Amino acid sequence: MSIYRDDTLEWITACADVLDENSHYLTKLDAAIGDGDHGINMDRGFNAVMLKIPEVADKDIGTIFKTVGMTLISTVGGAAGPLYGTFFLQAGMKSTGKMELNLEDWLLALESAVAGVVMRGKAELGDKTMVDALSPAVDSLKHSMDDHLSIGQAIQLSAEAAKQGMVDTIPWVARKGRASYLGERSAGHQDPGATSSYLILQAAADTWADS
Amino acid sequence: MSIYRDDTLEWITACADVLDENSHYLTKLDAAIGDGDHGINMDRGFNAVMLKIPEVADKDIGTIFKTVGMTLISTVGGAAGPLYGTFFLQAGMKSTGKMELNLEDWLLALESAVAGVVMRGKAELGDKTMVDALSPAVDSLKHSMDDHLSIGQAIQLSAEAAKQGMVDTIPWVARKGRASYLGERSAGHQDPGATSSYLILQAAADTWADS
Amino acid sequence: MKKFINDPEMVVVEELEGVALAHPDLVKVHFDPNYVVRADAPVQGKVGIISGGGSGHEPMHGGFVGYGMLDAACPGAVFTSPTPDQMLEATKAVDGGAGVLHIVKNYTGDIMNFEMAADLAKAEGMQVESVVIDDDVAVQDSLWTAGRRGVGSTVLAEKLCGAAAELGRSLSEVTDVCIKVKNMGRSMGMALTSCTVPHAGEPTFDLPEDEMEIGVGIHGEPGRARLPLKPADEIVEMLMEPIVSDLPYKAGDEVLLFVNSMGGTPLIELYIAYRKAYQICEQHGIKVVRNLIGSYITSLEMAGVSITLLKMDEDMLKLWDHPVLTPGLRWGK
Amino acid sequence: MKKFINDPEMVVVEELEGVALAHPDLVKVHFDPNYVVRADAPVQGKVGIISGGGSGHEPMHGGFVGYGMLDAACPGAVFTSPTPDQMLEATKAVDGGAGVLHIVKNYTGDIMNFEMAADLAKAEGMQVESVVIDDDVAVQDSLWTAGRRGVGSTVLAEKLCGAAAELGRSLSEVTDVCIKVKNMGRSMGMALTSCTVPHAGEPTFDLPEDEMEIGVGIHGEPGRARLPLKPADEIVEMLMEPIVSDLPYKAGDEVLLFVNSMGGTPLIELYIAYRKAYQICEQHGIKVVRNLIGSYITSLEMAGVSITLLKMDEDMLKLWDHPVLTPGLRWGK
Ligand SMILES: Nc1ncnc2c1ncn2[C@@H]1O[C@H](COP(=O)(O)OP(=O)(O)O)[C@@H](O)[C@H]1O
Ligand SMILES: Nc1ncnc2c1ncn2[C@@H]1O[C@H](COP(=O)(O)OP(=O)(O)O)[C@@H](O)[C@H]1O
Ligand SMILES: [Mg+2]
Ligand SMILES: [Mg+2]
Ligand SMILES: [Mg+2]
Ligand SMILES: [Mg+2]
Repeated sequence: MSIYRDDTLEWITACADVLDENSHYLTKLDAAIGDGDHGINMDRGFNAVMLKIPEVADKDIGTIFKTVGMTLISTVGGAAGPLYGTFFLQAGMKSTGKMELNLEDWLLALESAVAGVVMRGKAELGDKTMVDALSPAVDSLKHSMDDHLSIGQAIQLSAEAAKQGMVDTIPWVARKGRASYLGERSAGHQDPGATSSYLILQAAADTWADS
Repeated sequence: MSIYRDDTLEWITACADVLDENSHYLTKLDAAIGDGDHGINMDRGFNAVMLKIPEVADKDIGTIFKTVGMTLISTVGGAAGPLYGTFFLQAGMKSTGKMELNLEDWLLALESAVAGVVMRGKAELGDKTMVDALSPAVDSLKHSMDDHLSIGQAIQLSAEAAKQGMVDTIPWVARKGRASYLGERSAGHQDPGATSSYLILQAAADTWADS
Repeated sequence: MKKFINDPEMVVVEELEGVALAHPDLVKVHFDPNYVVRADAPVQGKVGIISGGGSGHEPMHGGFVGYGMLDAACPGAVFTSPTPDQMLEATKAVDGGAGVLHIVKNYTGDIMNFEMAADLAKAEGMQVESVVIDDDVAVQDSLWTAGRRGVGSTVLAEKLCGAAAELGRSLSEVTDVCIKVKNMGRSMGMALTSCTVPHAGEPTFDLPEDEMEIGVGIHGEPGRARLPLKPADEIVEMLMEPIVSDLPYKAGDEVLLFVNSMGGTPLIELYIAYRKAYQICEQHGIKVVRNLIGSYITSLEMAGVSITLLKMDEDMLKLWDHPVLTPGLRWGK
Repeated sequence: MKKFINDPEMVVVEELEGVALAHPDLVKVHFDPNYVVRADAPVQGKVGIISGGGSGHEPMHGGFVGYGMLDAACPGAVFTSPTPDQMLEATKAVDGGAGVLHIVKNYTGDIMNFEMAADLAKAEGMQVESVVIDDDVAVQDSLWTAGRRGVGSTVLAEKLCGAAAELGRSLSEVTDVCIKVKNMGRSMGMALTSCTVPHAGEPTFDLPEDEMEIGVGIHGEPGRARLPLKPADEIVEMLMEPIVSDLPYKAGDEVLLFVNSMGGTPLIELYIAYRKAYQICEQHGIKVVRNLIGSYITSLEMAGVSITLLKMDEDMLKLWDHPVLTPGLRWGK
């Protein structure tokens, strides 16, 4: 089973939808420990992506992901822009020329995407950032590979791992990003970036459930 | 029967008290159709007067009234400062050298005081200003003179006339002072200056009831 | 009431103390009676220019004392015109032998207090002229009322007259400049929120979340009408229409466009207002040749905007461009 | 939400349109990508200076573009750092052959976006230096966190670096000036009210009538502590103590004292704050040799105050006094 080019387009559309629906929620999370714009930022970025996507819809998956990345970089701004931009750029690099991805391809793409986020933002696990949702998702995928699960199952499990990672951020004290200015006062709040990361990975799981 | 020097000092003290008590009320009236400071202005002025009065407490009534007037002029500001300042200055002029006032003296003093206010502010009856309380008080005093009433009675009647004048201002459209900027919207509100004028004259009536 | 103050009673005095500490190179602050005066006053042979009014409109007037603008400013209590002794002392302090101009905003209190001061100064042998600024088109003008309020044009009058005096013009010439501003300037303002007089402790008026006050005064006086809150462009239209049609400003006129914050409205919103006001001028063929954008004549922390148009001629342009060096307005020096 | 705007989506673009209409003599505004650039850019042979950040802090940074300060400013969405393409295009537009300095405020987003832009510009053969300003003592500094926020010192760095560039100094010399400001400046702010991001439509935080937020960030980030509202003098003490003890500033030091409004706090209150801050400096034997008082780095309409101290040396004094001609800061020209 594979993720085909059109599946990735569907996923991007699902991301745009879910971020639009959750824009207010993400913004509220960000208002608590940041500056109250994360939902707005992601929504603006994925709106721009949706306008850009038709231009590359007939290209390979690498081009599609890279276009998403470039668009996010030039429209989101803030911390999330370079991070999610790098995420999709790196995923795109690993998918260059591909018209479909098997589970290993997707693992390599996601691994590279998350490594890009870590390189760009220098956050470690436990810093209360999107990395805390993204990293467990990669680990989960690796295990699923070892366990020979289907893509659909594997991606659902990786989304669940992201969700757990997101929830884990709640009690933590932030050490990166705007929330770190709060010190102890950041504890007790869920990280908005970890939340958007979970939403994006859950959108993949929902879209590719039958892959 | 006469108003003695100490009676005038008592009246000034009563004015200070009543304006202090009604400071908030006057300010609320002024907020509705002006700029919300009339009570504060009058209170500031009469506080200064109370500090100044001891210096002239052994002088004649003219000096006392003139000192009140000068103090109000240099501490009240706004519209009320020059107007009430002139009021007491003019009353003082007519009382120069006097240690007591009979009803005719008081009438002449008040008449001159109110004429001073009219000269300074150029308001006519019905313009919705302090003149609408002050003028009827003078007229009432004149009638009381003709009717040979006691000072106490006459002054009580003149305060009642002032009160009626004050109440009359409610439906009127202001044509002078800050309230005039409101045009039709000034109708339905009692004029703050007419109210302070009534309070001052009522303080005289209360203080001099037995004169 | 949420204010960055100590004691409401002390607001004006403490502010003046701050001004004195901040700008000793430009101004001296005299207490009791209170006035702010140029550090180098009196400037011999120069016409002295004085204004004053209630406090709460900062930087007007104290912030405009210095080279090329005011020689002295007399601050009253918050929103309360100052007393004649302040203007009298200030007049004496700036009289350099060429006479003194009083720039007065048209409020009954300001008029009467300045009038008394001018009478006293004249009695002491000084030459004093007074011009009353009454540019607020929100208020119906009539011989039978107190007339229009003085608002934004006052700032512009202070700048132009200050330059004229600096150029060595005579008292009557400087007075003529002031009269020209009085005649050629029109303003109107609006509020999104009320201000709170420190001493009063509560907002001067209540304005629901979805309403605005059009034609508000700089002391929070109610305006022409209370209306549902509108987008910025529509509000600017509501302010510009009465202004433009009043003088009226006509195609071919050259104007200074002054977009002012009432205190609580930030610069980002002022530029949105400026944009629309400029476009409306363009539609009328009115040419914006100079501008001023910022918090210059405020009403404490009130959120809102006022717009002033001043029709300019060549001399006024020259006076506007003349250097000015005050705490609140500064260029060329 | 009560704002003088049209569509929340259009706030930044319409503001920039207003800036373009208001100051064509000083700046050009480029749209898509958005940046404000000196009308005469690139100035050949001069180091170019660029800053940028989220909108909502006006006049910073767009208001500081012009002679003697910034060559270009990149405004992001409200409170959101701009994107690399803006900085890249602006860098190209101001590069006069002597290299370009990026003055970056220490926020993760600003850092990353500027970093990407600098990488791209260098890849295109341009010489780019970056200095990160992180002067907010409200935030605990540590290698393990994002570090301190960049606030008030940024304005001062832009002024001093702008003058240095104007004087013909090299990129490394101008960079050194910026590093000196970074090292010698400390700030802290507080809020009386929240701001409202136009797009969000509701206040970023709730602050009861009788409380204040000490150490608030310029994006309405919560601060060190939420405390009962205090008189101004006590608040100034709470801000000054961490500032003075951090560098620390010592007896005999000469400083620039910068008292800034967060947007909604009027000038009259700033002078009350200045007065107390000055007195505290005096108590410590610190000499205030220059000052800046006004709304220069704001948080939309937030009411509140921030204070910045910058230790000055002779060269910095000279650079501060150098003429500047921008929409937001102007003297000597
Ligand atoms: N250094 C970092 N590494 C990884 N993620 C980060 C880092 N800094 C911030 N983030 C993520 O970015 C999110 C905030 O994004 P957003 O609100 O859009 O940007 P900003 O903080 O600039 O307003 C945080 O919730 C966090 O998950
Ligand atoms: N021209 C005038 N003649 C007489 N009384 C006046 C005149 N103008 C204003 N007043 C009185 O002054 C009162 C307002 O006083 P106050 O609030 O102290 O001054 P201000 O209007 O300057 O704030 C009004 O209520 C009115 O009675
Ligand atoms: Mg954010
Ligand atoms: Mg009043
Ligand atoms: Mg008043
Ligand atoms: Mg942000």
